[in-house]
This record gives sequence, structure tokens and C-alpha cells, in this order.
Amino acid sequence: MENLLAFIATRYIYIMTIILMMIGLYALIAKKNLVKKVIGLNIFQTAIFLFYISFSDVDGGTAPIFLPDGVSATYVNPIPHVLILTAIVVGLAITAVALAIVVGIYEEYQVTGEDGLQEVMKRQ
Amino acid sequence: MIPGILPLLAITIPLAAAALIIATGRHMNLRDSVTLGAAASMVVVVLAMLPEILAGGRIGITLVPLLPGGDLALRVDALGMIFGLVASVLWLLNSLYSIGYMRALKEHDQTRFYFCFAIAIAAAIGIAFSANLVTLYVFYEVLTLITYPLVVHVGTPEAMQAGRKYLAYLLGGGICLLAATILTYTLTGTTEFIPGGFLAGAGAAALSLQVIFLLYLGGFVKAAWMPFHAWLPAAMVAPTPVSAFLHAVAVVTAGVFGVVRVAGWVYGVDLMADLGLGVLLAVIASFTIITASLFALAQDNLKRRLAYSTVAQLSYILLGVSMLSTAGLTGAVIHIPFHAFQKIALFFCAGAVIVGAGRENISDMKGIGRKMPVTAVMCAAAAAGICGLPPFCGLVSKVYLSIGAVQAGELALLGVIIVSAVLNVAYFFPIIHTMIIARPSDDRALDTVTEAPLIMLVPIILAVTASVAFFFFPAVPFLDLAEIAIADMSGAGLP
Amino acid sequence: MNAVISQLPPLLIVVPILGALLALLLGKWKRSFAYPITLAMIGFQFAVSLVLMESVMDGEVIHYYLGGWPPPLGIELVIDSFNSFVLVVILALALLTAVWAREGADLDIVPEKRVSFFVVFQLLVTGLCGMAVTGDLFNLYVFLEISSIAAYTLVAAGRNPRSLIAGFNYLILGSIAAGFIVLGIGYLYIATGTLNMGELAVMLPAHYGQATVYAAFLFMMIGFSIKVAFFPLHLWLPDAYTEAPAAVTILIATATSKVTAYAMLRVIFSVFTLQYVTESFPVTELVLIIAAVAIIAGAVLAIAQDNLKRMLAYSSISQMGYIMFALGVANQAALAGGILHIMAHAVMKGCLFMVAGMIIYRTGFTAIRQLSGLSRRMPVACAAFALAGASMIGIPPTIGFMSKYYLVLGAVEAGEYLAAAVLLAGSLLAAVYIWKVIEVMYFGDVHDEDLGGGLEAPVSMMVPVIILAASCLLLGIFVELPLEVVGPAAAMLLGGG
Amino acid sequence: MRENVVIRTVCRLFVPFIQLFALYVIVHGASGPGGGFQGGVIFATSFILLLIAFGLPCVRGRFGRSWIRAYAACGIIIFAGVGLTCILFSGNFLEYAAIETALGIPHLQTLMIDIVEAGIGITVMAVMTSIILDFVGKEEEEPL
Repeated sequence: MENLLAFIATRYIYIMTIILMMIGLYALIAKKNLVKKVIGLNIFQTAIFLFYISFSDVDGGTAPIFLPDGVSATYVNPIPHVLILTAIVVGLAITAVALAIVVGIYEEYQVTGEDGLQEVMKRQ
Repeated sequence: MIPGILPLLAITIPLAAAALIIATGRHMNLRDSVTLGAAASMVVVVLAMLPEILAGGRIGITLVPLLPGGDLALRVDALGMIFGLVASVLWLLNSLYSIGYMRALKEHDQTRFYFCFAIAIAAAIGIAFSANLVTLYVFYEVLTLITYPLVVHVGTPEAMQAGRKYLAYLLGGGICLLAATILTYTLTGTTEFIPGGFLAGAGAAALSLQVIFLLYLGGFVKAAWMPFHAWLPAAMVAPTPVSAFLHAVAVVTAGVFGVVRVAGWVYGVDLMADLGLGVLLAVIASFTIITASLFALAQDNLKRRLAYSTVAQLSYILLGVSMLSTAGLTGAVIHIPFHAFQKIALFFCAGAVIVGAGRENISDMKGIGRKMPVTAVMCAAAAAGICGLPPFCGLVSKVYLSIGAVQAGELALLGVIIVSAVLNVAYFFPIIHTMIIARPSDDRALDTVTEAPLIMLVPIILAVTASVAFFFFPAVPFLDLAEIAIADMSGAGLP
Repeated sequence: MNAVISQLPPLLIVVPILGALLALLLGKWKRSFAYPITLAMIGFQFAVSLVLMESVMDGEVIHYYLGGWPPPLGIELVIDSFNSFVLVVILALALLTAVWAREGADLDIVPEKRVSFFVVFQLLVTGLCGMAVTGDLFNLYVFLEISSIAAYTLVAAGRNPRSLIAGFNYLILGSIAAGFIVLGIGYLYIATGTLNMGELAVMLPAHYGQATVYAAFLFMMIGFSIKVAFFPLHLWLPDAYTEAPAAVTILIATATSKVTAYAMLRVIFSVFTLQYVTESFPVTELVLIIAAVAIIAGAVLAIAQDNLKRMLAYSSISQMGYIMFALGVANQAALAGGILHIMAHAVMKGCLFMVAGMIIYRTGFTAIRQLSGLSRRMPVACAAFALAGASMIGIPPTIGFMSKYYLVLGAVEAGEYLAAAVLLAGSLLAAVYIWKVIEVMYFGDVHDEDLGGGLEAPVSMMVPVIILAASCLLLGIFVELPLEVVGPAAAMLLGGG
Repeated sequence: MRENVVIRTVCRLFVPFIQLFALYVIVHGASGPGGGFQGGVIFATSFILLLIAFGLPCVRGRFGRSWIRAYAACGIIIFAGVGLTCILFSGNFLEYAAIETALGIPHLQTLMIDIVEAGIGITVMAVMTSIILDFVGKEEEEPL
């Protein structure tokens, strides 16, 4: 029991990340509305971003900024931040493409839900 | 001249002819003369190699490095020469005949037909001259695939069905052969054909060698041994020149050739005997001979009856191999050409009847010989040859086989040969009787019947003449070649 | 190695991106400018890849540090025998597809979208090149996403409204996969503190037992399996291949899937090493089983299809099983076979999809039963289909046979006789679905007489098809040439290089 | 919301500050948190603000399609151009130090980083703006 508590206390951030990720995956799989799927995708990606940021953290670290000579400080690992910046760009591009496709589907079929889509496809 | 250019030429000529055939497809006469020219020049090329082979030499060439253990390489030896001679000479006869046949029946897609034919013959020559298992396999598969359009040439649903069966059996066989080749390679690190075999030195367990041999047998399903023979009668929907090609020129011949090749050049006679594979082959062959002959009795369609006859006759070759004695093997090897010449004559006759009388069933052919005397007589002669009557070459191989059976001390095998001879007569005699002796059912029945065109009769006569000639001079060249081949195979250690 | 060659790796990526911009700007001004620029750029990339392959043939490896920063800080580009081979293959295919698309693109792309189509096409190819040359895991992810986003866009770009839905599904599954991959990369970073593949390979063995590394491996495996459509994670593929514009299908089926397979092999063998997947975390046996199932299931599903493109799509799933099979066996012969199959499958599937596209271009037919008697109208196209189909079945001496031979040889050497038998059975099933088409094309009756006789597609579509069909045969006969690269590449992977 | 003077005025006032901040973030990228992407996005938000307050035609009028396209391309060309220049000075791609040593100008490296960041910023700004504008007014113009 104590182990578990200790585990939760030290790793809660990872658990939160995973919960967030599952929420995103759930939306991706279970939601019928295509826009909600895109939102789910964003949640999923955000969870991964948070995961990266959380593991780059150093206890008591500050922002990785050039300091004047002679001054030193513990700072957090900047590389995951940079990586995630790139990943955000990628996520943004995916969202843009996904939304463009959803708009295209809406213009073509006048529906945004999977149910409606199946019906329309059946009618064709 | 570069050594080894001749075998390469022998393959290149039909391939070049195939390209030319496509190019000249619109001009019928030009196209057909391309076929004939290629066939004739191929015979010349193959014959040009004969003296050196008879002198005990070999001609080899490596084309490209292909796979580990098997470059794409050609090597002509005595056994390959026998098959090569059969294929090239019979292609010439068959080309003559098909031109007559296809034109007489105004068949469609003739360009495709000749194109596939040319490539198929290249593949057959490739099998004959292959220097290792990989090369053999390559040409074997090409042969399977390229004969498919020939088999389904008529394009009816029945033909398509037969074509599927054909492919299923032969591609399945090809897979077995590939598996066997790869296993052989992993055991020994080579696939090169070595006189006397090379598997003995591999030190593998007897059981695995036996399994591999079964895979080889499965691979050579082209030999149409029972119970894997069904593709051959099914393929009878094809035009007659194709049937002749399947039965005499290339396909089934390639199958039995493969068995002989593997027995003598991969396993070696001693290893075969040690593993008890001779017995296995003997059982399969005897079963096939008797059963197929019985099946043949029941057929009314002439071509189907001939097909079952082929199934039975091919197993003579397997039977000869199974004896693992000099006489038996000699009989087996010379039965390849002798059977081919006689069977092609029979199929040509069947085709001539289709062209001249439009009939395929034996029961419809009553008295047809009155209008088609040449065809009927030649048919009778070739049938007599297959039955093993003098003066036809069929007798020669059968005598060797019988001696082999006695030498091997297997009187049961001699019994099989005798029973089969009786059955041969039983299923061939009714054909001859119907065609020549029986009276037509009514007077008008023969009105539409005419003799087939000359261009079809010439190959028939040539084939029958050849089979007579081989009776009197079996040594030229097949028996001589066979002796060299057997000497290759065994060193000198055979009874 | 001279100075010019050493600078080529970044140029392979930067110059075509600039070219794409140029096409975009000039295309706005005059639409017909976009295509020649795209073609020239892909041609440039192809030439560069040939030069690179030539210079690493002797086993040398080119390392290029972007910005002069050595790893772990900087991003490294690496050219060795394996990825230079993959580069040459995919760029050759991309070049031929681009040639094909000159007129083939009109089939599904409205003229107004032509400029953006070729720009995105170019970006997709460039993203794939980036994936192939990078030596940095996160950079690999970025290029993977660049090419994937381009692919989503292209799949959805067709006239056919269903392509939108296929594109959306592809996007969703592809993004989940990318998410898994990036998670896996994160775990590796946690374990070692570096993202450079070479450094990871050195540092990872100390952490083999850690749960973090297991998690990283599993996440990346699953992610890549979705991206390469490894059965049973293939669900996006059939729709995407079927509904996408013809030119896009060709490009994704040949270049994209192959580079992704390359990336997967690279991650497994160069980052995790053979020792990890066979000893520390033995998954190869499992992969072999799933690959065997994939081979059979893909082929059986292909047999059940009536739509030609869909049938070829399922066949791709089956063929992907062959490449994974190499991973499952993981010895020299099998891996050489797998790498060879990357090329073989690209060449023959490219040819088959091109012919399928040409048939739609000329007749609008998509169902196999409609193709009855087509060989009389499109003799060359059908002959190419037959040749590439024979290669698919594995008839010697085509290239498809060669790769299959090595795979079986590898399986037999490893004692996996059952798996070898499954592989051979798979080629029989391939014979069934390919033959279904050939039978109809060559021996069916001609239905619509009013369509007329000569339907052969324009020369610009015909040339790539003929080149690919001929390559199926010639690469098979002269298989020594690719093997000179493939053999060392397989040895290198097994050595953990 | 139309014709709401308060909103319009506030937005009008805010835009220059947002843009100035964006430039600051871009320039700061060489030595601390910040950089082209963040700055570019912030810059793009200024246009989004304009879009909300004044509507699409106003924004399009100030920042038309062809300008967006030109900016997007221009940014990448700056980035790649700097990178390729490094190669000309026999460095690796984006190896600013090579230019610095070749020309002997101190702190050129930092300057080059700023130029590159500016290029990234321009492209990001243009692309972000175009994404928003295209979604808002899809039907109004011819597609590319």
C-alpha cells in the first residue's frame, strides 16, 4: 500500500499523461463526429507533449537561458522542449489537414458524423 | 568459336523467334516461316553439338550468376542431349503440323499460339541443358507458365477449368521442386549436377533424404505419375498440336527427364538403393502403369485415351529408373525419345481425324480409314509401336526394361511390363479396328470425311518412319547417348 | 570521398524543397510550370542517390553533421549501403511515377489542383528521402510525419469523394501510429539521454533489462506496424489504396510503404540490435508467426476482391508479410531476401498499380470482371501486368522469385521449415489472385464492342510501365547487381551497424 | 459584434503590440526561450484578432493570398539560403561557424541564427494566417 502511494506520489505526472492519452484515444475510436475525432487526436498528441515536458524537468531547475559569466544554475533539459516544439508544428499540420478533409466531407455529403456518412454511402 | 555458344544459341533461337513472331504477327506466312526457320536452325544447332557429346565430351557455359549454389548455367551432356534432340526435332515436326492444323481449323489468336510455343521450346531446351537444379527449376517454371495459354487456347469455360487444374498441379509441383532444391542446397552447399550424385556426401539423415526425394517427385508432377496425373487428361481440351507438345515434345518429357536427372546426378544410384527409393519408385510406377492402362480402356474420346496411355507409358521410365540397373536405366532413358516419337505420331493422327473428319470420339470413327487411309495406317503403326511390336522402336526400350527387371531380380516388375503390354493391345486394338476394319454405321456417314492436308501428313509419316528406323538402328544416336549417360551416372558400379 | 559528395546528403532534401516552392510560385503564375520543376527535382534526387550509392558501395559510411554539431546535440545524416539502396529504389519509383502522372494525374486531379498536387507530391518524396538518410530518431519521426501528412493530403485529393473518407481514416490511424512512435522515442531518450541512432546502439545494451526500453520497443513496433500496414493493423490500407488517385496509390504503395519498412528494420536492427530482439526480448518468433498469418490472410482477402485496386491493396498486405518474415527469421539470407523484396515489391507493385491506373484512365473499369478480353485492346499494358504478376507469384527468373528464394533459404537455414512452407503456400495463393485477373484479361470475351480496339494509354504512361515490367525480369536475371548492395546491407544490420 | 466600437478600437490598439512582441520573441531565439515558430504564431494571432474584429475582407485586403504565398516561400528561402551559404564557405549545412571563421567577423554566428529564425518566423506567420483565413472563407476565392 505504501509502495503504491509512493509510486503515485512520485509518478503521478505519468499517470495523468496516460489518462489524458486514453481520453484522446477514446475520442478517436468511439466518437462518431469527425470533428470530435480531430479533437481527440489533439488531446492524444497533447498528452504526448506533456509527457516529454514532464520528463525533461529537473528538480529546482530553471529555464535554460544563457546566464552571465560566472553565474551558474541548474536548468531543465532543453532538448525535449525543442523536440516538442517540432512535434507541435507537426500536430498543427495534421490538425489543419484533418479539418480540411472534414470540411471537404461536409461539402460533399452534408454530414459530419460517421453514422450519417454510412447512410449516405449506402444510398449511393 | 566460343565454347558453349551452341547451347546458348539453342535457347536464344526460339526466344528470338518468339520476338519475331510477335513482330510479324500480322503477316501469317511470314510468321509461320519464322517458326519453321527457327525450328530448322535449332535442329542444326543441336545436331552440331552431337559429335562432341558422342565423343564423351561436355559443353558448358555459365550465363549469369543467379543464386547461391546455382548460377544460371548450361551444360550439355548425353542425357541432356537426348532430351534436347527429342525436343528440337519434334518441334520441327510439330511446327509443320501445327501450321496445317491451325490453318485448317482457322483457329483464333494464332500469333499468341506460336509465340508461346517458341518460348516453351526454349524452356524445354533449357531444362535439357541445365547444369544445376536452380537452372532446371527456372526453366521448369517458365515452361509451366508459358504452356498455360496453349492449354486454354480455345477459351471455353471447360478449357479455363482445365487450365486452372493444370496450373494448380504444376505450380504446386514447382513449389515442391523449389523446396527440394533449397533443402538440397542447405544440406550440401551446391546444386550442381554431378555424375553419380552429390547428396551421399552430405551426411544427412536417411529420413530427410527420403523426404526430399518425395518433394522432388512432387516437383516432377509433370511426369504425371498417379495419383497426381489429373492435369494431363484435363489438358486434352487444348488444340491437338498442344497435346502433342505436352505429351511428346516437352512437358511430360521434362518431368521424367527431371526424375532421371535427380536420380542419377543428385542422389546417385547407390544412394537411391541404400535409401530404398527404388522400391518406392517401383511401387508408384507399377501402380500408375496398371491403373492408367485400365483408365485408358474406359475412354471413348481418342485424345483422352491417348492421354491415359501417356500416363502409363511415362511410368515405364520411372519403372526403369527404379530398377537401378544398367539395363533398366538404359531402357528408361531410351524410352524417353522412343515413346515421344510414337506418341507424337498418334496425337498427330488424332488431330488429322479432327481436321479431316471433325470427330473426336472413337465410337464415331467407324470405317474412317476408308477415306483417310494414310492417317489410319500411320495410327495403327504408331499404336503397334507403343504396344511394343516389331518393327518399331518401342520394342527396344521394352526389351531393355524387361532385361533390367530380370537383372534386378524383380520378377514382379517383369509381370507389370507384361500385363501392361496386354492392356496396351487391349486399348489400342479397338481404335485400329474401328478405324480400319469396322464398317461405317450408314453410307452417308463418311461423306464429309477427307484426308488431312499434306502438310499434316508429312510429319506423321516422318515420325513413324523415324520410329521404324530407330528399331533397326537404335544406336544412332539414342542408345549410344544412353550408354554414355548411364556410364556417367554409375561410374562402373552397376550390375 | 570528395567535398561535393560529402555535401550531397543535405542537398538531397533542401534543394527539392526549394524546388517545390519554386513550383508553387511559378505554378501560380503559369500552371504548366509546376510539373517540369517537380520532375526535374525528383530526377535530381535520383541522380544524387545514385552518386551516393556508388560512393558507399565499398562499405564506407558517410556521416554528415547538420550545422557542424556532432551528436548528441546535432542532427546527423548517415548514408550507408542499406539506406542508399532504399533511396535509389524509391527515387527510381518516384521518378517513374512522376513521369506516369504527367497524364495519369488528370484522371483524378482537377486541373485547378494540379499545381498543389505536384508540390505536395514533391514534398512527399522529399520527406521519404529525409526518413531514409537521417541518423537521428526524432528527425526520423519528423520526416515520417512530413511524408505522412503529404500522403494524407494526396489520398484525399481525388475527384472521387470517397477518397476524402479514406484519407481521413488514414490520417487518424497514421497519427495514432506516429503518436506511439514518438512516445517510444521519448522512452529511449529517458533511458539513454540521446536520440542519435549510432549512440543509442552503443548505450542501449546497458539498459536492456529496463521496463523503459521494453515500453519503447513495443510502442515503436506497434507504431511502425500500423504505418507499414502489418496485418492485423492494416485497416487503413485497403480503402486508402483503392480510393486514392491512381498516381498517389502508385507512390504510396511503392515508395512510402517501402521507406517505412526500411525505417522499421533500421530501428529494430540498428538501434535495438539483433541481440535485443532475439535474446533480451525475444519477439522474432512472434513476428514470424504474425508474418506467416499476414501472408496467408492478405492473399486470401485479395482473392475475395472484385475491385482490381483493392485486390492489389490486399496483396500489398500479404507482401508486407514477406518483409516482416525476414525480420522474424533474422539471419543473413532471410534479411537479404527481405531487403531485396523491398525493391522487388516496389517494382512489381508499381507496375501493377500503374496498369490498373491505365485501365481506369482508358476505360473507367475498376472491377476485375469488367476487364474481359482487355488484352486485345491494351496488349502492352496487359503483357506488363502479366509479367509483373508472374513476378508477384514468384516465377523464376523474375525478381519476385529471387527475393522469395532467399527468404525461404533463410527460413530453412534457421530450421523454420513450417514458416518456409507457409511462404511457399503464400506464393500459390498469389498465383490464384493474379491468375484471376490474367484469365479474364486474356481469355475472357470482349463485352463492350463499342469501346473500340486500340485503347493503349499515352506514351508517357506507357514508358514507366514498360521499364518496370522489364525490370521485373532483368533485375531477376542480373540479380547479382542489387545483391552487391543488399548482401552487405543485411550483414551490416545483423552486425548492429 | 459588428460595428462594436470598443472591440474594434481595442483590437486596433493591440495589434501593433502583439506584432512587436512577436518580433521580440523571434529575435530572442538565439540566446533564450523563443524563436521563429513561437514568434511567427504570435504574429499570426494579430491577424486573427483583426479577422475577428473587422472581418475577412479587411484582412484579405491587407494581407492577400499572393502575399501570404510569397511570405511563406520567402521564409523558407531565407532559411535554406543561409544554410546553403554555409556550404559555400565549406562548412556543413547551417554551420554558421564556418562563415564566421571565413569572414573573420565576430558574433556573426548569432546574427545568422537571428536571420534563420526570422525566416522561420515569416513562414510560420504566413502559413498560420493562411490556415485560418482559408477555413473562414473557403468558398470565396479560387483554390490554388
